[in-house]
Amino acid sequence: MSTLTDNKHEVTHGHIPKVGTLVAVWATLIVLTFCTTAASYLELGEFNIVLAMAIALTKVSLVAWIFMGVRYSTSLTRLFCIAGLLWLVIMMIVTSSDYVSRGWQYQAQPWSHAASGGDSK
Amino acid sequence: MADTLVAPHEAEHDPHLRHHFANADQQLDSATLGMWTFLITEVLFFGGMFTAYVIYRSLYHDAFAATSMVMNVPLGGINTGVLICSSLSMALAVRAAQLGQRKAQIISLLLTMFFGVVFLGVKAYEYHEKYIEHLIPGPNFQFPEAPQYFHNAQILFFLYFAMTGMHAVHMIIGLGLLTFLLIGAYRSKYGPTYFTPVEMIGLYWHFVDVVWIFLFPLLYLIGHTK
Amino acid sequence: MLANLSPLADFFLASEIASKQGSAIDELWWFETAVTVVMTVLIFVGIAIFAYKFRKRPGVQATQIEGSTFLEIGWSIFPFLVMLVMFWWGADLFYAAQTPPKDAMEVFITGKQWMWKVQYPNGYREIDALHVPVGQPVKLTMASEDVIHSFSIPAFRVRHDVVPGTYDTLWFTPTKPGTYHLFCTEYCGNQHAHMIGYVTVLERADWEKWSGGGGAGGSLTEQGQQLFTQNGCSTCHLLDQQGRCPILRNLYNKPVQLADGRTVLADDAYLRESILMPNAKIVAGFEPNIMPNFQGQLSEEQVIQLIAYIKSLSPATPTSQQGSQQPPVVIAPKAKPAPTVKTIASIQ
Amino acid sequence: MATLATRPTGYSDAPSEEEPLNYLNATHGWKSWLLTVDHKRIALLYLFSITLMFFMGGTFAILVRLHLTSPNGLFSPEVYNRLFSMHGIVMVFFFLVPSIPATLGNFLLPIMIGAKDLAFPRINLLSWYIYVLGAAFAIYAVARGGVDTGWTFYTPYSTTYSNSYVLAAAFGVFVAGFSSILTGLNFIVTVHKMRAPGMSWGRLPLFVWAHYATGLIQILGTPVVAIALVLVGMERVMHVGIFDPRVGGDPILFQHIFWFYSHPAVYIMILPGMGIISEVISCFSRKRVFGYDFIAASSMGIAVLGFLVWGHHMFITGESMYTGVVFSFLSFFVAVPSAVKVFNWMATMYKGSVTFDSPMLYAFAFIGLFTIGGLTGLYLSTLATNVTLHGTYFVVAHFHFVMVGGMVVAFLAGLHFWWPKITGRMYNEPWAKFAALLVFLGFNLTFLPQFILGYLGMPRRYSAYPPEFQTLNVLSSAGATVLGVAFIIPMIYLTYAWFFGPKVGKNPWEAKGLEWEVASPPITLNFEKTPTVTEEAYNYGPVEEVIG
Repeated sequence: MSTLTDNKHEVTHGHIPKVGTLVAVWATLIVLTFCTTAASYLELGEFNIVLAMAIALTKVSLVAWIFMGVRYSTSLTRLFCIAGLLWLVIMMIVTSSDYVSRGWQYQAQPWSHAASGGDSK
Repeated sequence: MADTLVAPHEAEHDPHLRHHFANADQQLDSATLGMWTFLITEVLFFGGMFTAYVIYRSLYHDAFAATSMVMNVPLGGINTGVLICSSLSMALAVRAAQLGQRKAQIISLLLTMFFGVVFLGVKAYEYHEKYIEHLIPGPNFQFPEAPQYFHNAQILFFLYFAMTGMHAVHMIIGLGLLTFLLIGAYRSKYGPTYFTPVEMIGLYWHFVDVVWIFLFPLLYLIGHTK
Repeated sequence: MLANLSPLADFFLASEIASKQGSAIDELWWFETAVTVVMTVLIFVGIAIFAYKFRKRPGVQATQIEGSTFLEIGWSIFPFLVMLVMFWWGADLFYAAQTPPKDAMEVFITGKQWMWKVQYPNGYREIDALHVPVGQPVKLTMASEDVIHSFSIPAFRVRHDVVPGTYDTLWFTPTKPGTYHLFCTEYCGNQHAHMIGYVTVLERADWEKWSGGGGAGGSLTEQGQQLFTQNGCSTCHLLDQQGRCPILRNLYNKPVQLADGRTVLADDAYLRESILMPNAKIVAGFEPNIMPNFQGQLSEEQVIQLIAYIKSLSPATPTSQQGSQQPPVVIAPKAKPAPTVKTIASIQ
Repeated sequence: MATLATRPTGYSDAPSEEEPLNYLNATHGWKSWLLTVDHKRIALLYLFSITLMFFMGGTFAILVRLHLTSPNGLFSPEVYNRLFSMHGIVMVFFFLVPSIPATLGNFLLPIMIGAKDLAFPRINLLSWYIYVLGAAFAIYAVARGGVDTGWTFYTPYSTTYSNSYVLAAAFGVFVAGFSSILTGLNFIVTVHKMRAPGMSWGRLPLFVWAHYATGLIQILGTPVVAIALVLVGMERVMHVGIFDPRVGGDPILFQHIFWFYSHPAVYIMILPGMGIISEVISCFSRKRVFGYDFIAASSMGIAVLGFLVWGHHMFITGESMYTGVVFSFLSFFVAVPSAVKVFNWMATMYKGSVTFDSPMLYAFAFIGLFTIGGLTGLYLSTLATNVTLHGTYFVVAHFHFVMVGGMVVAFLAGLHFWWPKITGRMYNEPWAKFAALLVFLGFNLTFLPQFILGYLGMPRRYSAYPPEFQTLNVLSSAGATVLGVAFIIPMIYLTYAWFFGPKVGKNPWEAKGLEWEVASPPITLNFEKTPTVTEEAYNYGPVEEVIG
């Protein structure tokens, strides 16, 4: 792991993106916004949400990769970026697992206590 | 490691190097890591509301679709475009700071702030529209389009106002930070050796744009044609 | 009669167990207590020995030890195995506690800020008191009118929160006649500490005598039937042929196909939600926006009565009340002392 | 050693003899304190403010215990509900969460890794001001009549039915959360970017590992409780909200979002305490810590696994039983790292040369009481016994054993251990031993009876209780008064020692660690020359024996 970076006197730090790349990313984002708005008018049922989220994710990763400079930053910064999203996903999945499993009916397994009418052995 | 605390010649002519850092690189690295750590807290802050959104969308599927029909989709799309333009101008501002172009910094910062204000203006208009149509959850909430979802729709509108409201608050804070940057750029404080504040506020602004990129489809697009 | 015992006696009396589940859970409790006591003694004695044996003595240097992966793995795996025993045993008993047997007698409880309103299948009502026959599994279906309460009977080792907006169930099989504490164990406001009462377990004969009279307004099902007609439900929900609304006969505990493709079980919670907010789940093949929301117009007890009536329309399910199985017992309501709110508490 | 830069004695208020320059006498005046960016001074600002909040919370605790001496209590139920709620809020959010990281963590972490200061000194000061602002709101809420929702703010009571100052208290906690976030952020970046050369991750003191793990939890957890409280606040203002059952909202969703932070918060409270105990045990046994890697890994393990177990607070509140089983299993899984730590501390004492100074006495108390706290936690993570004990005094006793018996005792151990380093003066050892004993006795007398009350089924947060529980409650109240006195004694002799205690050198305990190689009290920039670390932590001697 990096201890103190040695004291190189290099003037600028990090990569300076070219204007061309920035404008290209901007254009893609605008196009993707049109796509997602247009796609929402299609009748795709459940797939609508999946498509909208897929487009949103591509837009977000584009913004993060170029605009926020994740592309040029250290692996530590990338780890922190992913850790934030991972914790959000943990919260969402575990919380919704409660709501999903509320409706399940329990069939008492033969070996279980419940099968024997719940009375003690 | 430099044997003395701070290389003497560097300390004098670099007023921005804070005393406890050994060199500019360490300062910028620390600032970037600090900003990303702060962005994690922002991800989880908005994450609480997104979790509530995911749960209630799955519980009250049709009620949420009915509320999307009330949303002004073209206006939302324009707003998304405005925010993406502000992200571009912010990235250009950071680039200009790295190259030390004072005029380019000022123009792009002004442009970013302009887009920000436009976004907030559109948002204010939408809120006013909802206020007139009595769509603010609470005692005088009316939902004539789909009276059967009168109860559950209030949850979505509450989430709508909570998420876009919190996002707007972050935009206002961002505009404040941009004015601070504008003053600094005007005084040509930022150059190739010192542009940390510009890059940090740029990260913050891009994050606010990222949140909106998720908010737009979730609140406006999904199910609005049914 | 509880209070006048000497403090020491009531110390043990209060910890008595009066339900089948209770004794099963208590076995697990004593296993966990044994593990705790053993580990605590081990650690305390260990500290004392190590502190004494390796205390600083002149001329004796501490020998530096690096550590040993073998020991580390050992004292990670072993405690985890003991914990797995606790986990499995606890989960098994918990599943049993969460699945009421089919032949349980159903009693409806409504929690309201700072009182428990109890409704029996034969229409009899009580406040802050519950009478159950010994040996008979009893299933409590509980609703709350305002905040989260928690229905808890320590002597039966049962407890479940009562969350507003849905039904929570709880069941037990009392084994020892007597009077036991009933507490609300989820903070619910000023009088949270006075939202208490007593559960009386009666011998089978005494219970028959006690509950024979039935409620003034007829059994729960009859009260539900009256509500069903008063509120105009019968105009759309025709019992025998296809009206504009789903048929309610033979509906209880059967899977229902919804308009958006999901299938749900028509249990108590589904019936309650469909009465109060009908458009949350639209049955396949039916139009939304026909049945008005009854949220706020019907009290929790009235919803319970309606659901009791709907359940009585599906006689196949055994959990319907005795009332509906035999023809309603029409006995002139004997003059019974009106159940004053805190009769028993006043003995204190 | 270069002669210390001494302050010219020309200053009028300079003490008579030549006093070496250190962070305390470097500058004077209240401005130098209120606008300082020195991590050591900010640590002292925090020490002062959290002690205030501790004694405020403690007064509520004493009043609660006085009330419970008789079945119908002294105060009205409304007053009792406000007392226990404010006791919970002030203690959890204004003492337990910030105390060790903000005081000892702030003071020692930069020195222990060989840095001149934290990564963001100004943000460090900002975090103190945010803490004070949050505390001001909480005190305003208390002054205006307090809040009666308990520290958990459960809906729909907190949003619809409570008519106390919920908004003021919730906003106070919301603001204090950001102070905790900024401290965590500072620690993470400092440990990553500011370590002295040679201070690799494997040589970090375990105190630093514990605070790094705590920083991770503060960053990943605190924003979630912030949004939960914002949603409760909005719901109170708009009279309807996403947790309101009348419009189809689910109160259990609030509990999910609240406990997603509030369980990891208990690890924010205990991990720094564990960091202190590792340092104290190693120093007073004159031995390397047994299984250094495993203790460091268990801190990180607790930080990560701590986020997966929050459902054990909701086994019987309507959570589905399948999720309950998953949470129950994971709750046992997170107990393993804590057990590993306790066994490693015991093993550290093996073949050591143990001395019985007061920090070590507190460390013994910590290991014993924390073990009982942890083991009683197993009752609550087992599904069936949770049904028996949820919402009773067993839970109250469990978390007080871990919070007071664990964290507060560890905080006292740390305060005593580093007091000479912070103030440059030694405290009175016999008084300290007496206070430690009194804390141990008072604590056990207060909370052991509550385990039995819990088994008997006495519900928590009850202003009145059935008369047969009175004997145990009176015992517990007696213990509370002893504990209250026992906490005041250290405050007295430590403050006395600050001004009049005998001066000490750099290393009064002959401990290992960078903080013992700087002057006590340290100079403003901690080190004249950034040190280069050549040996591992706790290098009390070459390794002679490796077991198995």
